[in-house]
Amino acid sequence: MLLADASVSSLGNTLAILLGIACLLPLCGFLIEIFAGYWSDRLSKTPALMAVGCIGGGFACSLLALILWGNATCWTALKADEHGAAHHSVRDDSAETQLALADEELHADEHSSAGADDHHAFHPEVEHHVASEEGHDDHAAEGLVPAHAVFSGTIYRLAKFGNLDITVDYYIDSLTLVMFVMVTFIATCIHIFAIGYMSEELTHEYVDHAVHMSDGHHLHRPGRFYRFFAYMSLFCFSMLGLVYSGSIFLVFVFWELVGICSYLLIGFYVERKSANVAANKAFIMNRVGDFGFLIGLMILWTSFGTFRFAEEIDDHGQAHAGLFHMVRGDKGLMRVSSETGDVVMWGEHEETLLDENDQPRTIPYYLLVIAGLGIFAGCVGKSAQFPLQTWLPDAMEGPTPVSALVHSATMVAAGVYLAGRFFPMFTTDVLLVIAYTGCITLFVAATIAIVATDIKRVLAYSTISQLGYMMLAIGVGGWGAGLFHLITHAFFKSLMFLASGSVIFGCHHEQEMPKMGGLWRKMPITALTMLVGVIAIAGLAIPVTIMGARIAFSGYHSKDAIVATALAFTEANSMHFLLFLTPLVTAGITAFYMFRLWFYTFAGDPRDKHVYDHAHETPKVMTIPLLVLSLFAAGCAIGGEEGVLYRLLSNSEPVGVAAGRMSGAGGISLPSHEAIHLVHAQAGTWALIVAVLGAFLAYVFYGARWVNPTEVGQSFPRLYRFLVEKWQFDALYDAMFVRPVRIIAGWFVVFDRVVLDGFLHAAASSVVHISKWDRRFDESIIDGFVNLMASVTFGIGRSFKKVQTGMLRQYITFIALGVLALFVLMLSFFPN
Amino acid sequence: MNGGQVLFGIFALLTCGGAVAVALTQNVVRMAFWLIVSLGSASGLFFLLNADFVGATQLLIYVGGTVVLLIFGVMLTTSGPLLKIPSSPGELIQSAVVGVLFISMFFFTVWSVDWEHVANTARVHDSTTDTVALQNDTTGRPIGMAFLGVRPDRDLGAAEGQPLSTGYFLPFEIVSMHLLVVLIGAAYLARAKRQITTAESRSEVV
Amino acid sequence: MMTTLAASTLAEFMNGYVSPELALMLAALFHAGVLLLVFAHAALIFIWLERKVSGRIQDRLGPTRCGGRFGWAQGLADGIKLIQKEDLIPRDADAFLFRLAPYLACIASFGGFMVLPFAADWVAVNLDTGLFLLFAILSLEVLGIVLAGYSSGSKWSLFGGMREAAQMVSYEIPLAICGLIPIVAAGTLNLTDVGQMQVGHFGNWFLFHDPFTFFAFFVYFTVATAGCKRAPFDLAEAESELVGGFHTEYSGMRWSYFFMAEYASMLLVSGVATLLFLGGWSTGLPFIDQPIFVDLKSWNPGIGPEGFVLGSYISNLIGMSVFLLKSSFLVFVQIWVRWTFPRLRIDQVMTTCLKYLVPMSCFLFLGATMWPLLMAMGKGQKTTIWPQPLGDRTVQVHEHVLHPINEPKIQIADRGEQTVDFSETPVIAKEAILTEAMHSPSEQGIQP
Amino acid sequence: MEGVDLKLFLLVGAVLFVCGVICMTSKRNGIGVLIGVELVLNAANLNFVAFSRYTPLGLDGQIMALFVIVLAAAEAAVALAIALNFYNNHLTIDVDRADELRG
Repeated sequence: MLLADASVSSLGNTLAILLGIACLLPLCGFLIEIFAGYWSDRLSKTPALMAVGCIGGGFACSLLALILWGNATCWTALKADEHGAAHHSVRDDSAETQLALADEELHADEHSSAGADDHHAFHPEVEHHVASEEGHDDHAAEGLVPAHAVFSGTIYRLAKFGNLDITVDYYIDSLTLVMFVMVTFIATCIHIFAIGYMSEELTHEYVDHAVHMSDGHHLHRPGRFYRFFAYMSLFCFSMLGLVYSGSIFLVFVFWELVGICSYLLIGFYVERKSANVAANKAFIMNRVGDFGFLIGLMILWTSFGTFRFAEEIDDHGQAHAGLFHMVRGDKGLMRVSSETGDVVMWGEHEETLLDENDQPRTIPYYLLVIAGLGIFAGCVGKSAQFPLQTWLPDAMEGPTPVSALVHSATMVAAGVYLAGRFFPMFTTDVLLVIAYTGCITLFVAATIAIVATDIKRVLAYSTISQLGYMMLAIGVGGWGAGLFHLITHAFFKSLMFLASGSVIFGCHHEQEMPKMGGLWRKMPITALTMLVGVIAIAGLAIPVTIMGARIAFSGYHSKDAIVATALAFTEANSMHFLLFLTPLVTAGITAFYMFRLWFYTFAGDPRDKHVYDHAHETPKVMTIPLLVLSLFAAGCAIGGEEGVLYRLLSNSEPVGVAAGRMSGAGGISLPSHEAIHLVHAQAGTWALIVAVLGAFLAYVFYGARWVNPTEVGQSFPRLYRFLVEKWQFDALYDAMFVRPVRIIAGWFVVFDRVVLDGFLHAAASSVVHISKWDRRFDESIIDGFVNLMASVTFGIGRSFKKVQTGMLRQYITFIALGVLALFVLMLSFFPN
Repeated sequence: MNGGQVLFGIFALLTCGGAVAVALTQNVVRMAFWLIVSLGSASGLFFLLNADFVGATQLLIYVGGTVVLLIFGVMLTTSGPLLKIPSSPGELIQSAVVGVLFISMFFFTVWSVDWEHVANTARVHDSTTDTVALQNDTTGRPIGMAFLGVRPDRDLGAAEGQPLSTGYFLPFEIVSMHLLVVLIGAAYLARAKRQITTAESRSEVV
Repeated sequence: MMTTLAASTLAEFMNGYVSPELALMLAALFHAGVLLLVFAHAALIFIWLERKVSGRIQDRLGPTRCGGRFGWAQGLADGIKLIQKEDLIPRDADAFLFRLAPYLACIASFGGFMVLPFAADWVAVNLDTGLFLLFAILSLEVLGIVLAGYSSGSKWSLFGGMREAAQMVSYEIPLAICGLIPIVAAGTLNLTDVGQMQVGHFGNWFLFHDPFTFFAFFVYFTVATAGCKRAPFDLAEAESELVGGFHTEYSGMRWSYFFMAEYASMLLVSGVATLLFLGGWSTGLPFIDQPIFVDLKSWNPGIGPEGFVLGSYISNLIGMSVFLLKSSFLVFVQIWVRWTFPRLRIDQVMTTCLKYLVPMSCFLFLGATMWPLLMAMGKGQKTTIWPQPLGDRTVQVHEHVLHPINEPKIQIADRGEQTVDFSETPVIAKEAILTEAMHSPSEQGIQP
Repeated sequence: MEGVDLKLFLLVGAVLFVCGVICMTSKRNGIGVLIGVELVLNAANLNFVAFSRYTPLGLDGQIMALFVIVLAAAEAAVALAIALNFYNNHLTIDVDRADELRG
């Protein structure tokens, strides 16, 4: 909601400028790096430093924006109840965590009498929350900014064609701020890590061992250090712009920019065929999704006449409702006309929006469903959901920092982010589709990850699976849980990717896990940080509550929230019980394959002596980002749903989610926060048990090696093959799309050769025959005539050529005499 | 006999005399000198006609520019000092005949047309204030406006509902482009080149 | 043109005694005589000044004895000597042109004074195209030089003439462009108007109008120095290479004519610089300008013939002395420069002009034209189509150009935007706009 | 200007024109021919300006004269460049020598 209050608008302007700078800095970096880098020395590390500086500056700006926002709201966002003391002295993230801890302490003291399990004590807090919201309103009257305020506006109007208004808008709420801080922070870490990882490119002659030339040599090419960082900067710019933008059209623009950046970076080693193919695959798969996106855009434009999320104030000071408001109104309710079944749009002031004929403006329900599905199709492509998930594992062809960036903060996050941002526009039918899509994806990807041996591919499948979790959460109405998981996942997944990059770098580009083992002795920091990530993603926790919170890493909290939401959803809609069971089972699988990865890589005895002997710990420039990230992977979600992060996010939650009012047609009812909290402890316990089970199994198979996993695999050969073949998706797509096209193309070839070519040949030969006759006619009659004319003209010209004396002055005399003659003629014929 | 007539007499005499001297002189530099006299006096005539902008332009471009250019040309193309290329008497007589015929034609025309009638009947449009701007010596601003496409000299006193007159914006732009092209073209044509000896030029011609 | 001769007061004075035409003629002749005196005395005084200044710069005394103190009569003595000298004409010379060339050079630099106002009311011909005509006349000087060089029949002279022609033709371009820059700010070519605009506080001087005019003044002064073929640009008479350049073969009075022309045109270009940039006859101090140039004008004690206003006469006299003082200072700077800097080579002279001064002046001209736009944008006024989005522009073009009947709004952007609907109030609106466009700046008058 | 007739200006223009034509037809020097052209153009200018003063042609006559002056300057520049080339190729400026294309 855009408030006309002066302090709000000035804060909004400040935030818009700060975030705009954070967004544009990487673009400047990109421009300088790509143009200056080409001419400069290829041995210079300057591009990397510049890129780090740009994204670091972006991080500083984002952080400043967050702090300003917090100060303006008096950190009411973090205060769940009235006893939360106002902390104005927050300086940075770590201080924030401390603050959160302090909060937790107070909290625990307050409720220690309410029982050991904190979640039961949440009941009265809901009321507190409501009460404090009223208190917020009082604060707002005193000049404070409400924490749930949305700052939106227009920066520049690109074009206006009739009603079609193409503008550069921004839309800032706490989600935007958190995304900005998260993206810039992780990107900074990854950039720093990449300085070390990409240092091999700092050369005039890089030898690419993966490319074999026709003469048997490896490819030699100039290093492309600067280009890598330029692309990375562009990537960051695109992602930040996507988060920043306030209209679905602009989102689409940055959406495509993200796509092209991932294309460039996945295909960074252009000379490798596999990289080429992977880049193309990623790009084309995304286009499939974007097709749906475009359809959604068109429907939105024709039905709503605007692309903006938030209200727009036109030149006359008149406010026009944005997309979200039109569908949901102030209370988060979608009004469906009882007669026609159409959705009636809300106006700016809770009135019904009227069209030119003073009839209520409506959109048919099915169109809204199609629009939602279309937009979600875009998210499916970008976030690698079923059935477009196959590009993501192949994207491992890019350098590892790219994978880290793609998998945590930028590319795939964009899909989930958009699904979250666009949540108010989704009807329950669409949400159900989203939930099932996420459900299928998370299970499929997790099962494939069990048998994958490439260290990066395991991580890639785990990413797909976790994205499935997020989508599932959004689909079952757990808006906060899904985005919570998005943020925590970003931290631990970037950590794990960087750690795997460290392993790969340390093992001289060996990626196959069967050749590793026992590496913890060689690279302790990497092993340790990786373990942090593994525990975080597996969702392990100690089932004891200390000071009101479980001792657990970030993944536990977020996954817990998702499973709880799913459970609450299934309790309300019992026919969709799979939506709870699948994620629960998959939680175990996740723990299993992640620990499998760790044990395979770091524990036990080395399997390949050669690799082990040459392995070494990576330099500090790579390990320090690992350590920093591991801190955040462990602690960013501290406090769970009472913690800082979740509270920040929940301020952006669409109206009505908390009360479960999103229900619409279709008989699906979404759980309210209250309902979720009722089952929270139950779900958390289930998830923990399953995860511990998974981790223990992994120890049995790979840690202690009591059971030989290969034998297990051989005893189920068909299932094993099925999983190794990635559920045969590639084969399926081949059979479904590629082969039919080829067969049809073959028919067309035959048709071309026989019918079309035959006709053309016949036509050609007949033309040749006709033209032979024509030639004779031409040569005898037409040429004869022309030659005759020519010779006549030639003769005449020959006789007249003497007139051309070449004497300039004679010509002038002739002209003068000619004029005189004309004059005389005129006089004699027209005497008057 | 008033001041205007006296001045006209002086300027007209100088103009015609200069022109005749140009026609009669054989030395090119002297021809250029007489051309200066003639053109400069012509600009005096322009001033008499209240066309001060045209007169100044005439001085600046013709006398200050073109004639200097001509003298340059003379200096660059003279093979000896004070060179003369005399014409044959026959040619002189021939051109004299043409000249006499021409001037008789002009005299005939000028005398046979009723100019008062032309001035009164050939009005382009009904406007009594048409020449207001021309009579008080301020032609610079109206000419500038006309080049920009606005015609205060025509439209100020025009009747209501009459369409606005057109200016000369497009021709002005075209002429400026034309000048640029000429500048480049002339510089290209006149750039220093290898001098061809007489023998070479002969052989090339044949 | 007849009516604009500033001699009208004198002519009116004589009106009662002779016929009006004759009175006008006599007045014109009188004024021409006055100008001739200025012209001749400029040379006389500045030659003496040159000697003194060069002497002081070279740690000498310069002329000391002639005429008593400071050698003030040195120029006069020189003149007498030159008149006495024999008037030589070489055998190879083209005698006719040789004789005429010095007069041509003199006429050119003398003619420029015709439109140069010395004070608010003291100008021989008050033309609306004043500066334009001045530059036109100034460009004629080269003809005399070239003809002199050519007709002398000497290779030194010929080279001098050629160099002079090339140099002056080239330097005319930046000269004219730099002269146009304050004209862009002023909006009129009438030099009297330009001078009147700058009366008052010295912030009114066009030198301080905007950064571009400020730099344009220095470019103009450099170019003007070169245009007068003064050192360090005096290649036409470079005595170390060409003996005496175009005047090698001249002697006596004809020789001195060239010098009179040179010093007169120095005064002329300095006067133009004073008028265009340095505030003309204004002192730059409003508390002096206001009483002298505004209040005193209407003071009429009734002395002298009818129509003669004593206050106006005194005000103009003071104005003229201020003007001449400023111009003489610039001439002094030219002399100072001559005796300070070494002479350039001919290719350097041409390079300086064509490669540096022309682009610089073009840039300054461009900047001066853009300056009001920038100022307007700085003040937040709507100026151009720039901030409009693409679609709006398309729609506007569509509406205004393709279908002008629907919305007959025409914008004339001239000194502030005025949107006038021609269809509603055709005559009055058109009158207003066109009239304003016709006479905008010259009626601003004095703004102390 | 009272007392001077339009005819007189036209006659002066006629004299200029004829002198230009005579120049063009009689001078063997290429630059002489050019000078003749200038005279002819100037005669036209004089007529234009005279008409602009004495007839309702108004400013358009003066503007035409300006265009003529500008184009004449352009013409002179190009013609002189041609003359220089001619001189470079023939070592003379005599236009009668430029008869390579005679019939």
